[in-house]
Amino acid sequence: MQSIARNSWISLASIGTVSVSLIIVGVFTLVFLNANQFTQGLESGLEIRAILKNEQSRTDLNRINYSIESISGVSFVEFISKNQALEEMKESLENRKEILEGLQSENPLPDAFKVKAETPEQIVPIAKEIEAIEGVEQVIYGQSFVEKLVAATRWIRYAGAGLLGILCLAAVFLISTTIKMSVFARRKEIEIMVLLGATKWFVRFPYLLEGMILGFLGSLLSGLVVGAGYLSLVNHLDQALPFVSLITDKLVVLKVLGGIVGVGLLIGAIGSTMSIRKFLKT
Amino acid sequence: MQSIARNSWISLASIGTVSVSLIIVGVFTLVFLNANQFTQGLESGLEIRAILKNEQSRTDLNRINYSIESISGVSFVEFISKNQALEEMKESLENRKEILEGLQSENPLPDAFKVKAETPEQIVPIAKEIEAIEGVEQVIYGQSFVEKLVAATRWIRYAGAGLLGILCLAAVFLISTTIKMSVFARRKEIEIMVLLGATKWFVRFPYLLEGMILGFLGSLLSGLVVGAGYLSLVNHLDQALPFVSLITDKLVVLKVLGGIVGVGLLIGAIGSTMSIRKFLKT
Amino acid sequence: MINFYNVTKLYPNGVKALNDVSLSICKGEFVFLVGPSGAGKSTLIKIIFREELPTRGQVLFGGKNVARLRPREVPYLRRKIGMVFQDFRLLSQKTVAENVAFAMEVISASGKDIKKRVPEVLEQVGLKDKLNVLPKELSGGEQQRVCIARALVNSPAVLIADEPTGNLDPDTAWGLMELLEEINKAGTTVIMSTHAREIVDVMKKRVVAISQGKISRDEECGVYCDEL
Amino acid sequence: MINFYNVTKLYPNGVKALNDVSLSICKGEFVFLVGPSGAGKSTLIKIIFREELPTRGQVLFGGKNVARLRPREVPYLRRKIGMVFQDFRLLSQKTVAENVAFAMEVISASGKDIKKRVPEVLEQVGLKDKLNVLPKELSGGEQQRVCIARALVNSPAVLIADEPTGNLDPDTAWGLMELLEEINKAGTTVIMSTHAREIVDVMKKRVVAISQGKISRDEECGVYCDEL
Ligand SMILES: Nc1ncnc2c1ncn2[C@@H]1O[C@H](COP(=O)(O)OP(=O)(O)OP(=O)(O)O)[C@@H](O)[C@H]1O
Ligand SMILES: Nc1ncnc2c1ncn2[C@@H]1O[C@H](COP(=O)(O)OP(=O)(O)OP(=O)(O)O)[C@@H](O)[C@H]1O
Ligand SMILES: [Mg+2]
Ligand SMILES: [Mg+2]
Repeated sequence: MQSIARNSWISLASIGTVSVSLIIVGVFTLVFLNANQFTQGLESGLEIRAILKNEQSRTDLNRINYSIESISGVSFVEFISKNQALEEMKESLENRKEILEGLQSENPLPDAFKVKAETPEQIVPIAKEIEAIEGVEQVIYGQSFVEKLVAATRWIRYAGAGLLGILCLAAVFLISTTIKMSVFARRKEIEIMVLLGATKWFVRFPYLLEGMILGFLGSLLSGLVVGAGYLSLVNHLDQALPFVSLITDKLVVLKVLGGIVGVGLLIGAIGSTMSIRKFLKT
Repeated sequence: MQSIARNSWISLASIGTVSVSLIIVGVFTLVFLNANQFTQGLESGLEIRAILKNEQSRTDLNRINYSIESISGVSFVEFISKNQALEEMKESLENRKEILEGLQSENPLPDAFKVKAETPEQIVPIAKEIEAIEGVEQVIYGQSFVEKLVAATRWIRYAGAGLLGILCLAAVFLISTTIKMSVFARRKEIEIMVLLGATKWFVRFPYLLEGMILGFLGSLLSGLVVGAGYLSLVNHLDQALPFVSLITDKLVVLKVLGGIVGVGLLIGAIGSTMSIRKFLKT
Repeated sequence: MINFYNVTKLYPNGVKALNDVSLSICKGEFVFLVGPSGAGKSTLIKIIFREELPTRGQVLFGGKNVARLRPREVPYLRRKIGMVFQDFRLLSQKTVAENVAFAMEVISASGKDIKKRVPEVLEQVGLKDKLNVLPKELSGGEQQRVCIARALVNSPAVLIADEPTGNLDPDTAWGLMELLEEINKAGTTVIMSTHAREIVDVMKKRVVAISQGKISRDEECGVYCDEL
Repeated sequence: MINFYNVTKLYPNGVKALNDVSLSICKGEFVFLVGPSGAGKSTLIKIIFREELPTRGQVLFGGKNVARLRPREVPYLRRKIGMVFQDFRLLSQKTVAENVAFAMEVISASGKDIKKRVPEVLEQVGLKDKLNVLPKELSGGEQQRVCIARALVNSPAVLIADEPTGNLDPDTAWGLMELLEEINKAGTTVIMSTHAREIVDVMKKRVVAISQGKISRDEECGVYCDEL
């Protein structure tokens, strides 16, 4: 603690580096989690529509429903009658409803089942299986769109995770460099300790403690900045863009912040231990 | 140069910090530019549709066309006949074309003008003005969607620019801290120079040069990493997700890389000059 | 207690600082190490202290081969030796009292002992009013005396001083010599390298003269002398 | 050439290192500064060199008030003085030759002059075979001699040496004294603080004795003496 006070400039610089690096990591983690949630939201909206042959009996409908439900990977099945389908279409056309007015009396739309898959990757095989069921005329699932979306979200996730990994490495590098430099600036001190007969552990301990304290303070600072910033962002966005749903689960945010502090402590401890090592060789 | 070689460890650490920081900034700049291009793409797709009253004469159409064109902020006007409208609708309904088959003979769709605005913010006022033109029955522009999109893209842009600003500050902080530390580790050297009768400029010059060289090497490294990484990403994505259009304009990428190198040089020069100052006080 | 058998020290840059040196120092002896600048005095001292390793030959300290000590035994060797470094090696961030106390903390002395012993030993070297001052605020001679106090504070079995009077005026130097003689009488082995002809000549102790890495003279009750 | 008028130096921590000192040193003089450890010798020297500023009183160097120099004039004051620091202050990253050359580079000497002069002056202090060695690979006395060479290399108008023989054996020390006397004869003012009684007594030069921050004695052709 004394040494932190006496080397105040270096200590402040180390704390600053730790917090700046971890702020970057923290912000990006939250961006990444939100992007992930967003793409999941998109994906879970994907659905398969099994259009049925005209005029089926109740038993047939039940049989088809059961067949679909028993396909592995199917998470949701719902029957949509031709009337429901018309309503839905009206809604989706919104301002061009007038087109459909002529259809009111004689509904050309077929009955159908709405099916959802557990994961977007399963949509294509499920669609194939449904097509084979008797009584199903056609399966619609926006083939090209699903494929694009699945590919795109997978890319976003991989690229995001990759970027996050690189950022974490960068943070570790920056922090450990700073700690190394701060140890380097005091290499004389370490040499003298060793010459006075200090055991390695005795020399290492204060630096370890210092590294941990610096790491802790720096990561705490960054945790506070990221946490406060994110919560205020969530509030603002709630008013400005009520339809965008950010992750507001306090637990997730807390986990991220906790992770940041933990990482800070760990890097501080490991960084200082590693940096002293080379000055400890006798 | 000699001093860079002798202090190789510190110099490597400084170069590393410069490049890591600038890689983060560079990657994020490219992400931001792409997000920006993407939202612009979305926005430029926004259009207003002015639906006309039935059966208008050529002169009327010309008059309406002229009136719309003369509204300030309008960037594009196109006449869409009822037949074109039907074709368009068929395309957009894709898999549900059968619904429209009955309409072929007697097209219920009206004639319309497709109008685009220069900026998405102008859509609402333009729509109001078009509504007042004689012969226009209704103006459709997906009110709620436009508003949402405008708000969302504005947010993304502001948040992105803010984040980029913070990242740049962070990079400046990290780099200048590293340079400060590397100067600090050699404060004895500076003191001795001053005592030997070196002028301030004489003391400052090698550090300035060193700072610039370190900044240059570090930023060059980061420029190469970011540039190579981005180009390979563009290639991969071109194959994996041909429909996603990343910025591939070599000039833009080069500008970003040039900017990175420039920033590195500048921070290196300023950082080292500033750091020496306090050891130069006589 | 300390035995050199045919010790040669070759520094990595090719300088042969010690050349086939054999020497034996018994417990309780008082030995002056003399010789021209660059003769190898500090190198000999550094080898005892295991700051440098001998290139050839063996060095025994209390019967143990210094070069063969395991890394974790080294601190315990050093704790038996009080060392006055030629270049002081004070911790610039710690005050005088803290610098001296630090040598005691390192060997896990109790806080009470430290509080009592530190002012005591600083008074012995004449620095009782400089306890809370940083090394850079001291004169050269004062820094040297802090270094001496630090070497004495743990009452080591062997005291090795590398030119401890280089920055001291004759009065203070003689005061120090009295102190060392006292300590030596109490049983501590004292090894001191020096250029102070007057002191060596008056003290009448064993003198080991080194010249160009070789022992050129080893006399009980000797004098500094330069081919006189 | 150098004049002190009622100079008092109070360090920030309250130590009064110089107390109302008046002193005048003429061009071409050879002055020994003697006095016990902590008397204020180094402080006096640092004030001439403008490493420290006087708290009260005036210091003139060649007629100019040292304390009133503008920051950019300070380097030119220092270039007139060759300084041997008590704590050496060598650049640890540069070799011996580079350390000495550096003092010439600082005053923008030509590369040719540097190449010629550096080995010359290092030979004068007896280090001609240590040109390309780093300071930490030198013995204490060798480091001190590098520092002396660096002070001499620019043939300054004034040479100030703060205990330049502290780590030297008597032979080498006498060699250095001969060198200084030679330089002094050639017109250089020499100021040397020292504890070497023998040297002061034999050289028969002006002796300024300082004790507790005050000048206690100032004699032409004096001796070291301690209340003898
Ligand atoms: N770390 C080192 N690396 C290479 N050479 C060294 C090293 N330390 C000392 N030397 C060389 O070894 C020789 C003996 O040095 P040492 O320090 O033992 O001399 P010394 O007798 O203590 O001299 P002094 O009285 O000047 O202190 C010298 O020539 C010196 O240059
Ligand atoms: N930077 C400083 N801050 C505070 N006090 C100082 C500083 N430098 C020296 N002193 C004190 O001023 C007094 C005179 O110191 P100075 O270095 O001038 O002594 P000196 O005559 O050179 O002694 P020595 O022969 O031991 O080198 C001493 O008491 C010292 O503790
Ligand atoms: Mg030595
Ligand atoms: Mg002094």
